[in-house]
Amino acid sequence: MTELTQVPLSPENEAVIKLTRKDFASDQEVRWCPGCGDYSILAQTQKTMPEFGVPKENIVFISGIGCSGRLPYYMNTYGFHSIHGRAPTIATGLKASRPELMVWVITGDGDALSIGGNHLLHAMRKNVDIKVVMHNNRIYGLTKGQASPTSEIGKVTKSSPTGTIDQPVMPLSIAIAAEATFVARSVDTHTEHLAKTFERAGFHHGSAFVEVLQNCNIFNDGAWRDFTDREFREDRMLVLEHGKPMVFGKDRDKGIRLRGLHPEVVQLGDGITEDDLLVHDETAPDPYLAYMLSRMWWPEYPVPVGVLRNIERPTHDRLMSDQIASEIARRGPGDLEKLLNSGETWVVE
Amino acid sequence: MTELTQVPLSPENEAVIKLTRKDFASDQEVRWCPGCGDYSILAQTQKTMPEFGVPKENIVFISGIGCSGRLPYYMNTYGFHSIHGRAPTIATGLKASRPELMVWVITGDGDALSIGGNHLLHAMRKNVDIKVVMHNNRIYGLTKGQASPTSEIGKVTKSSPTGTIDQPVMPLSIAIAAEATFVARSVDTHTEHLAKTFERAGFHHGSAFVEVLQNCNIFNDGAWRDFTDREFREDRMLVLEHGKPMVFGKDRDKGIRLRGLHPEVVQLGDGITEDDLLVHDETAPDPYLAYMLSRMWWPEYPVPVGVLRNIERPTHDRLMSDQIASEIARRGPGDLEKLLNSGETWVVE
Amino acid sequence: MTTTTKPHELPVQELERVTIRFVGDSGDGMQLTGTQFTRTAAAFGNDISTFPDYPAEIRAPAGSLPGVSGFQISFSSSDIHTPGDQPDVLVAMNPAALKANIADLPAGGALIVNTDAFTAANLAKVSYASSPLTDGSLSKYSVFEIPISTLNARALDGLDMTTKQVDLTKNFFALGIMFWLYERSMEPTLRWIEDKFGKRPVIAEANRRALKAGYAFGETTEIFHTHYRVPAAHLPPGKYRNITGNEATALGFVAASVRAGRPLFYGSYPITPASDILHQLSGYKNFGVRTFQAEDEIAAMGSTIGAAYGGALALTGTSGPGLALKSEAINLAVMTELPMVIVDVQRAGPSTGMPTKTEQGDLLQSLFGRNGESPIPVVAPATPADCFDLALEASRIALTYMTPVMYLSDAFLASGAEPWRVPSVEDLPSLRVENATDRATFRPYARDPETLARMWAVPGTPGLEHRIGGIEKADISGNVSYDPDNHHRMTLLRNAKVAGIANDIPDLDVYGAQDGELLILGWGSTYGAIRSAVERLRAEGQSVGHAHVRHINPLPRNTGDVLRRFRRVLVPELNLGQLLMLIRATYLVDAQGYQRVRGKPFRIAEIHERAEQILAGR
Amino acid sequence: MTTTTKPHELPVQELERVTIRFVGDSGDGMQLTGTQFTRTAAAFGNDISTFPDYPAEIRAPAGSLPGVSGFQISFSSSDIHTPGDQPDVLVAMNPAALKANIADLPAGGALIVNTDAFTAANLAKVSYASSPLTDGSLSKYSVFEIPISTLNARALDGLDMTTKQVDLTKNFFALGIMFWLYERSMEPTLRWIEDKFGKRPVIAEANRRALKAGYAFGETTEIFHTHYRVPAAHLPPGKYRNITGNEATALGFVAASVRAGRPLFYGSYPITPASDILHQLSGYKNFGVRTFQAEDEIAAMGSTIGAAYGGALALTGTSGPGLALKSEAINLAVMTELPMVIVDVQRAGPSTGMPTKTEQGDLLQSLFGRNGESPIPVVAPATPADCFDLALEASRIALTYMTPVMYLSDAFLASGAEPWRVPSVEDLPSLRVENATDRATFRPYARDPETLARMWAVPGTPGLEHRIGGIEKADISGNVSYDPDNHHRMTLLRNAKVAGIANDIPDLDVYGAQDGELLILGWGSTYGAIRSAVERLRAEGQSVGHAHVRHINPLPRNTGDVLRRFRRVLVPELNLGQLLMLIRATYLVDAQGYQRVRGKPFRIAEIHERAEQILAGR
Ligand SMILES: Cc1ncc(C[n+]2csc(CCOP(=O)(O)OP(=O)(O)O)c2C)c(N)n1
Ligand SMILES: Cc1ncc(C[n+]2csc(CCOP(=O)(O)OP(=O)(O)O)c2C)c(N)n1
Ligand code: SF4
Ligand code: SF4
Ligand SMILES: [Mg+2]
Ligand SMILES: [Mg+2]
Repeated sequence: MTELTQVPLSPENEAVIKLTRKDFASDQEVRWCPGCGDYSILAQTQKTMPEFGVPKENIVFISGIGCSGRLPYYMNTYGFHSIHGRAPTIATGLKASRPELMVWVITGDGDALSIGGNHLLHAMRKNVDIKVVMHNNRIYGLTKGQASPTSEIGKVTKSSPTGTIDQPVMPLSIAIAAEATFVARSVDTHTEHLAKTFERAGFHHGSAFVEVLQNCNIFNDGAWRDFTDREFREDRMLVLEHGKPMVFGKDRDKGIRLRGLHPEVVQLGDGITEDDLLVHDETAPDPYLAYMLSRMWWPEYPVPVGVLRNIERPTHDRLMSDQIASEIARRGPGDLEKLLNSGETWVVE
Repeated sequence: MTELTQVPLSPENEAVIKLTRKDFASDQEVRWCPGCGDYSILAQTQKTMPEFGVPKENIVFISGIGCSGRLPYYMNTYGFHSIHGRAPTIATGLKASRPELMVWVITGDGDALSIGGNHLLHAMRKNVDIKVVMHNNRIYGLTKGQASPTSEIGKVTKSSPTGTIDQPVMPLSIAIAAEATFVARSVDTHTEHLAKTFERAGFHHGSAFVEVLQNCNIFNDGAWRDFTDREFREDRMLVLEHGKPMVFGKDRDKGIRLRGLHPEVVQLGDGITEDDLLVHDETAPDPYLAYMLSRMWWPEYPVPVGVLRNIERPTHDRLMSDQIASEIARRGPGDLEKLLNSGETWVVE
Repeated sequence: MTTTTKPHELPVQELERVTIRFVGDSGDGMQLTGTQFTRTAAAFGNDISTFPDYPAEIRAPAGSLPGVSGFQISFSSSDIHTPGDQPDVLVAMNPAALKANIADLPAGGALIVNTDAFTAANLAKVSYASSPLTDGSLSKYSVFEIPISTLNARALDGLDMTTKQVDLTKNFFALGIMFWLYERSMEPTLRWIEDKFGKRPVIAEANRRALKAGYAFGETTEIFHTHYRVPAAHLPPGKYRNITGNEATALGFVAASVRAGRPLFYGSYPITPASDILHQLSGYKNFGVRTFQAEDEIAAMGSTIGAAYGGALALTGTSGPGLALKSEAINLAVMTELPMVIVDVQRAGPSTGMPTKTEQGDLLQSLFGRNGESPIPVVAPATPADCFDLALEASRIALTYMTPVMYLSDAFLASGAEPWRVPSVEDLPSLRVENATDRATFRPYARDPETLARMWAVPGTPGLEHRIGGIEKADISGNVSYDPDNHHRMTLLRNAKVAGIANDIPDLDVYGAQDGELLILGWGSTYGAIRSAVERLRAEGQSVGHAHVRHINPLPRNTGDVLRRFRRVLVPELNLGQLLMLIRATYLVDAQGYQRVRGKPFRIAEIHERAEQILAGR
Repeated sequence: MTTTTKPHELPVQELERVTIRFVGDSGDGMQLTGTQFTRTAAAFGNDISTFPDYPAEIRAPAGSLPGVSGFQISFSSSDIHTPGDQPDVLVAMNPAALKANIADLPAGGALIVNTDAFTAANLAKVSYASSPLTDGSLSKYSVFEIPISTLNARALDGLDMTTKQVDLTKNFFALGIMFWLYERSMEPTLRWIEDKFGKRPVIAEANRRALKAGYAFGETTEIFHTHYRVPAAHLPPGKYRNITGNEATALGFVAASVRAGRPLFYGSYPITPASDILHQLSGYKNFGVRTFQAEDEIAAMGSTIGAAYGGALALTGTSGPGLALKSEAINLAVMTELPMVIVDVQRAGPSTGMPTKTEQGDLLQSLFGRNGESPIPVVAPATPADCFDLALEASRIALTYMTPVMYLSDAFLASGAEPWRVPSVEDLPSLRVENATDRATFRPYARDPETLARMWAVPGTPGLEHRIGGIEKADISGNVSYDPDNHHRMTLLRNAKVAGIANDIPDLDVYGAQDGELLILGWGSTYGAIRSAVERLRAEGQSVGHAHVRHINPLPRNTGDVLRRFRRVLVPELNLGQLLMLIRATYLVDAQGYQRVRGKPFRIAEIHERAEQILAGR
């Protein structure tokens, strides 16, 4: 609770702590394709909400347009299904004027990084206290299968019959360069890890950006299969843990070692021990480690999941409120009569 | 010349090589405030143009809105003074349909990073073959002095009488995270370095992003003075040279050494030699060094100038042209009659 | 309507026009079924008009209402203009499909249902308390209950297929029934099966069997007491193909690019219902077409301006919300007077609205959705095939007058289809225009005295280096100018240039009565419904005319005269009266509107009825 | 106009109204000079109207034409409405200023020039072949040649200042001359100098000396043969302050926030001429005002929607190009029916146009610049002071009807100034509205039967959790709906809600003739010029009335009646006839337009002349 002290205890707050996942499910019929990764993301979102001890009327989900954008309809909280790419701007205005609310932004790879890229960047750098969950399926789902900014180069889609020619962006690299204070990655099918990641994001003060690798089984089935599948995910993904050396593999026998400014995969044993490995530090003031992790990718590297970066910086709404408070302290609360009569005045009898 | 083979030799091309700076000055009266850093940027731009051996009719300058946006009027080439933030999109469409042209984009810190941030990002990741020159004066000049995305936090401006509350962005970090293939920084008053930097950018294949630290003597005078002033710039700026150790200082007696993932400033001598220093590699496939340099800032570090990153990747227009060529090779040049009559047809007598 | 007798017993009824709607679950292949029937009817020589009805969701849960997918085809022995108001025959593959569509079936209409799908579970999914098949609620229709799944499964017996695979072919069983019912040959579809599944013999065989079994079922069982014949129509001779509006739009601009001798550039951001134009054009790379999927609509517009500046035939396409985003950049195109076409495939608004549904809500946005005085020519195709002609016309206006041009299609035209008589290339207009090259005479804003178009000097032209942009330009020189009189003059010039196009477009012609009681004035996709209604009214002896504007800005020169020749003017629109406002303001004619904003095209009957009321002075 | 004699010799002429224009280089402090004269005239009791004329460039080269800065003040003993068509007196500090302004000075007008600035170099800068002071080109004016720089320097002799600093005070010398010429006390300015430069005694002394020297110069020299008196005006009693439109707008919304009991949120992106509203509001943090400088106009609009959703009094402000960018997001506000105000300080378009110049080109964009049917109320202040009242009115409409409201100011109102009678807070309307709180009765799209406003349930309200968005909403429940009839109903409801506001606004009242020959109908900043012209026509005995709409959507209920009471209707606009189109379409009245698109306000004489022509049947 202390993490979210600015949330006023609402009348039924004693009840709040006892809220369960079901309390966060709305009466709306869920409308994603059977098998869509969004179901799991929704489930973990609903499961995580009670953890924050925030009354559900103080939680708001704001989405853009895309399949992912439907999520707010299914949350029994306040919800706003806005327009394509603009959810962060609405969230910013809401949070700026209602700091006590907990605001989540639900977006897709196209919504967040194509049309909405600039808004995301500015919300992050301003450390607007919103939790952004990006459903990354490397495709435009709702519009039935065009390339997205995360689609791999050469991908054949409806809009690129001969393959895309565009270098994809790394969402987490962008978030880090945008000065985000919390940056993490998880996977739709890794439910416990996903829930844990949402929880971490929710408790963070300031902008949190969570990339969820999501499967669109209709237009981009198996986009992440190569490294997320149960059978080989331990060998192809790196689960980050703060303060722990970067070990991975079914048999925990592989690790990441730094050579100069180049991370390399090493086999533990014969001479190489965990002490030789990079130790994860999500709170490092320098963003260099986080940036490095944001670019490690299968097959050259295991794909990192978990919290890459987690630092503290005053939030946008807090700074705004502080300025107002200090102005009131300095000049006294605004007096309209005085204001209207300020400046040069003269009287006509 | 080989660098720009796609430029067709125009009729008077023999003349071209003999073009001088004056050939690139238009008849328009220059209209910046006396003392503005933009004068020097214009001068170096005009001075550099002849170097490329490109006929001036094959050069296009496209700008957004801002004081910087006036530059195209003063270039005796084709020019387009477009709208706020959108110059990269116009340049992309032009370059995609006219690959043989050399296209420059002139922009400001607000034009490029505030309203235009997303377009810049996508032009870079697509490696559109345009040369972007951003006049960074850390302020909105044309609109008479509001905070820009590069304004330091706490800055008092017309729109922030009690100081801005927004964390500024590092333009070069953004460019690198946006997968730019050429990233550099220079200073309006360091004329030789500025000219050299423009030259390097012009000869690069693909997106080039050049941040020019520019002084707005009316609304943000001396924004960069602390480290760009003649008297102490050698001690406070790091001039990057490919393949050379990172040495700086009036007496070339200081350097940058890597400790783990942390760059540190060291004093050369007693035990520490140039061999201990980071060696600059602008062509490193990993962007880690470039990213690190993009974040080094006075007073903690000397401010790096020069080329941070310079890698090769096929350009957007080249890939587009190649796809068209191979489609023509595969299916033969389009036959309209055939196309209209394709699909299921039937005849009515 | 005559009745003859066929070799085998059943009587044959001859009909002028039949409308069939196939409805089922998204997974039931209704679109394919409809398309196959369409191909067959077209090849046979009927006039046809079709309209698919996709679910808004990508894949709604099986058996749910949102998951219902439909395809309506109207085929006729005479010239028709719409897919039909109501189906004569409804083929429903499951309870959801029945529930969603039954209201549209007129009393006495034929209803063919797949009884196998009417399980308790499926009925529950759409909260049918009792089965409509048994509770008498369908009594006013002639219902044909057929266990299609079972019969189909039996027909495929012995094939090495999963039950799921088998079930996927039942739509062809239903198709077979319809082929028999309307005396259609199975040949075209059998050929299609061969082409499509040739390499997968089992699947091919399964579909063949399903189709034939359905046909045989019609022939052998007693349940149909008659079957029907719709003779070939008397279409103008020529080679035909069936085409949707989006296809015709894409083809039209490729044709324009060939006839203009300029490569086509298409900068766009995906949006329903315009995306298919991007998909289509990206397949024409061997025509030198350059498609660019931008990061958003603003970038799409910017890239289009850049391509136009470079001398390409520049095109962008979007739908309402995207057009709103483009508006600032469109204004740059107006100020720089560069030629390009902006395609808006209108959908139901405001805001996200109903993305898959049709509307005519963007006319005023097209005309006025920009700051300052910003005149832009607007054209609007009237039918799917007309999209081709107007693509050429929009390109002609853009290139001749150096101006952005708005091209207003809509969701109904986009996916609606009709037969298109394929033109031969040399009959298409030439769209060649010259770039400026002469240093001596070139001035960036000097104008052609005829068209008022400024010169087009593209980068790369030696000696014509110049600067353009969004700040007001000095007349002739094109330099930046804050001179008050210059701004006034340029504002009037930009306006006069667009207004002058009126001298270069055909007069508005009137179908039916040339003067008299009532003129029905329409624009865009309402053409079919209005024309059909007017045909009906004419047949009833009413003094009614139909005029349809394809050029909306400027309007044809004779528009005022036409309006004044009639006592009353009715303007039906799928909005709240946008053309109506222009007409009233321009001609001070007391035209009245008829407005439906339901995300659906007009029904012929709606317009017919409204017109009758007006004629009756109600 | 009487002539008396003052204690010292010179005759005094009494005038009803005088218009002075101070012009010089950007660096010459003309704005300050004008403001000081304004304060003095206002304090004395004249009615005043002022308008500054800044250069488009930030700092154009000294002595260049683009660098010329001007300030015009009209002061009068009677009620005036504009800064005057033409100056009676032109004070020109350098050749550039003379060249840029002389054309506006009527023959016989007084011209005061600083001869010291007429050096060969300065003359060359603006390509004067010969000096206008010597070549006789100024013969038709009464010219007063004064070596202001020299005289001023002499007056400051002995002060420890650089020559540059000394020269910077010459504007006060000129001001001193004008004070003497118009019998004004130097007190207010001397006090101002004390306040401003108290801490820098030398500078203070310099300015005092400059001012007094100028005054003394007038008194002692022979060059002026008379001086003038403009008696105090008879303004309604009360406390006054001089205010610009942007100031009044900012104050008005702060007042609205106080009267609504809701914090003011202002989300904006800087743009000329709207930026000052952002600057001003960011200084009112102690009123709880939250200003947010967004990354662009779309984000500004989004943040405003977010703030409105949260229950604040939400406001955004921009100019034409920015409004175009906001249009898609504004539509989201229309669909979600959230209350907010969108301020558009119009400037000359299209595109970037002439950013510092005025125009009325965004009316149709405000009404129609969005996809689909998207009704929005539009209000437009008529004078700088009126900006305050309409800020409250716009807020009232937004909060009462749960709708975004467009507020159309322009560049002329924004920086134009006039005396404003300061209202007392309790006389301001209360704007309190209740948020929804009752779980039992709350339905997201249930409407107040009176206003048709939906309920406003803000996040944080227990039990009212609900979802809104841009997809069409089901009536009452607010759930997503693709139902055709629902969409039609909701479209009509949104429209009816806005149309219904007509029952809640004052009737349109007419100044002058209540019926008869000619009605001049205007909106926005043309008020002053129209009213003055009509006063003149009335004085000439013409049957002319003036009606000015401040609510443009919906229009006052009696608008049609008013229009029909006159034989002719003239609609002067700084565009190509935007209100005109609405009027003609709505009322089928053959109103005619009078259009000037010069980036400048109407001159009284222009309207007067046009009206005379019409009355003379020309
Ligand atoms: C202004 C605007 N442009 C385009 C669209 C069409 N559109 C809707 S969602 C979408 C992209 C969806 O992709 P993504 O954000 O990855 O979401 P997903 O459907 O994959 O979850 C697009 C282009 C729109 N709704 N609005
Ligand atoms: C759509 C739009 N919004 C706002 C503006 C106003 N505007 C013009 S330039 C500018 C910012 C200028 O800052 P910068 O890009 O740093 O250029 P500088 O003037 O400092 O060189 C703004 C906000 C505009 N012209 N168009
Ligand atoms: S299209 Fe893809 S992302 Fe969208 S609901 Fe279906 S499976 Fe999920
Ligand atoms: S305002 Fe600043 S940036 Fe603009 S021209 Fe003047 S000095 Fe240069
Ligand atoms: Mg996606
Ligand atoms: Mg700047």
